[in-house]
Amino acid sequence: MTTPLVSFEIELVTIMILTLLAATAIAVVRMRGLLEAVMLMGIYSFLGASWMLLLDAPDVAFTEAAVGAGVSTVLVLATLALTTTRAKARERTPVIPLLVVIITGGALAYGTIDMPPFGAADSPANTYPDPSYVERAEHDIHVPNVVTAVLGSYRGYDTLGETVVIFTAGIGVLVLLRGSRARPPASTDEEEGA
Amino acid sequence: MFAAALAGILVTMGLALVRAGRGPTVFDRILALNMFGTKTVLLISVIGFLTGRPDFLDLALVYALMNFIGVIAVLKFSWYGHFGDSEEGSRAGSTEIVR
Amino acid sequence: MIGQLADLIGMVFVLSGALFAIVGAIGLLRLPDFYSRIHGAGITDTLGAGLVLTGLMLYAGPSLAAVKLVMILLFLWITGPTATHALAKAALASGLTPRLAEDSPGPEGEEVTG
Amino acid sequence: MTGLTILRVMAKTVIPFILLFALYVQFHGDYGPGGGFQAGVIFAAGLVLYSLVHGLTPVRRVAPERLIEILVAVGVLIFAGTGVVTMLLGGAFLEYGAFTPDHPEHGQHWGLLVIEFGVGVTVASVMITIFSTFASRGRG
Repeated sequence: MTTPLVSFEIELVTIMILTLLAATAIAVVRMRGLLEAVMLMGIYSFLGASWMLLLDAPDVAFTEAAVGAGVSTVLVLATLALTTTRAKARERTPVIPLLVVIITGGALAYGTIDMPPFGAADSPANTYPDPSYVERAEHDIHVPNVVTAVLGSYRGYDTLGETVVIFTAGIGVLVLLRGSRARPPASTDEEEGA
Repeated sequence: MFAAALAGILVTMGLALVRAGRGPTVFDRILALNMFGTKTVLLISVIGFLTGRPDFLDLALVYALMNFIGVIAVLKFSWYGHFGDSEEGSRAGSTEIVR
Repeated sequence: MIGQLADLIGMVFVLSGALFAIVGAIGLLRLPDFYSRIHGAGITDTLGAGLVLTGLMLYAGPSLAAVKLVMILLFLWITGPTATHALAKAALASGLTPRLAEDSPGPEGEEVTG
Repeated sequence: MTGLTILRVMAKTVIPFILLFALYVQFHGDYGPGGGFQAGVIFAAGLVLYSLVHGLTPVRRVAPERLIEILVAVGVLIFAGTGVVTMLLGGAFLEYGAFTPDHPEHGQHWGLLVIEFGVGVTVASVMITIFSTFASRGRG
């Protein structure tokens, strides 16, 4: 199998996946029942992760699969348990939001004209963060997965910041939900310590 | 040849998506979701072999696992309406499920 | 020679697995009610997935990839039927009745929508 | 999920493999795709599956809320503490090469393993915390 053939096949698969993604997105928007919408969002995550894999980003696809398809489905459902499972019907046709979306989308699409072609060797994405990192990582850090090396070592501060963000999210949920819980007459601590 | 298999799997995913969109019951949708997840596992495995990167199989395993958890979560939610402990709870009720 | 033969058989397995997946998906779409649609989903989840993954195993030969494929296959074969069984049981308990031969046929079971 | 015996038994069978796989992703992230974040999510997903099928109470027995809340902070402490240790050893903050001055690349590898472990601990405990907080509120 020659390389151009494989890339043609991959392009075809990518187009099919993107079509399915668009179809799923439209179905999610049109869904009234939120439980059904959550299920379709799970499907959307699976498709998105497959697409990221085709773009050669297995670590991102890994995260999308683990978080988007599994845990976030569970967490969104847990949120629905506290709220409602039916979306409210719209009272009037949303003309202004539609206009805003069309204008913003048009501006963004117009902006892509100036972007270099996808995967171009001289595009900023391929030149600005010094590509030698990829070569140096092999030598500096005896770690075959360059993504791990860059995230953990070259950009260690950034990753520390991200960990702190997750920490803050956890604390925020605890403060919001645990703190406002109506205390029953008996202390809740005994039940939790059991 | 792998591309033909990929196309077949993608067609399957498309048909499952149609069933997920049409329903009519919640259970039909969950069934379609489950099928979609397993087809994604196959898609990833075949893509891994097409591009010659068998590392992708780790990902396929994660997909299989997350699909199972997602299906069980949706099933439990449509059954009890919450994830708490009380088993009898505020069961969503048959009339609401078969809408 | 053996390697080429294994590749060829693997290809046949992968393609027939994809074919079974499509057959099952058509069943999922066309069969009249939820309980019969489970049959369609069952074919894709066990036979389709089994054939595709076995074909890939033959293609990979004895390697770490083959071991991972076995793990994936085992996992799918454990979780898929379990989830489907739980789903069918929950559907039955929720009051969704299977459509039987004496019931009047409706247009693809869509009449329950509401 | 009391009526679904098959589901309860199979979930119990599968969960050890999920946790084992999470550890594989955690400590194999330097060779293949994955790392602390993904491993933490998968580990938490294993416990979430158990609590979906068997209820929250047994999960609380294994992972008491107090312990999980402490672990949320411990992960970040492991990460930031690694940086402090490298500073004490004479390097810059998070310069893992300081662990083994003769072979900085080995030190880098060790440092990566330690900080990924910290990330994994924080992510897993935050996910479990969020889930159990939401689930125990939705009881009514």
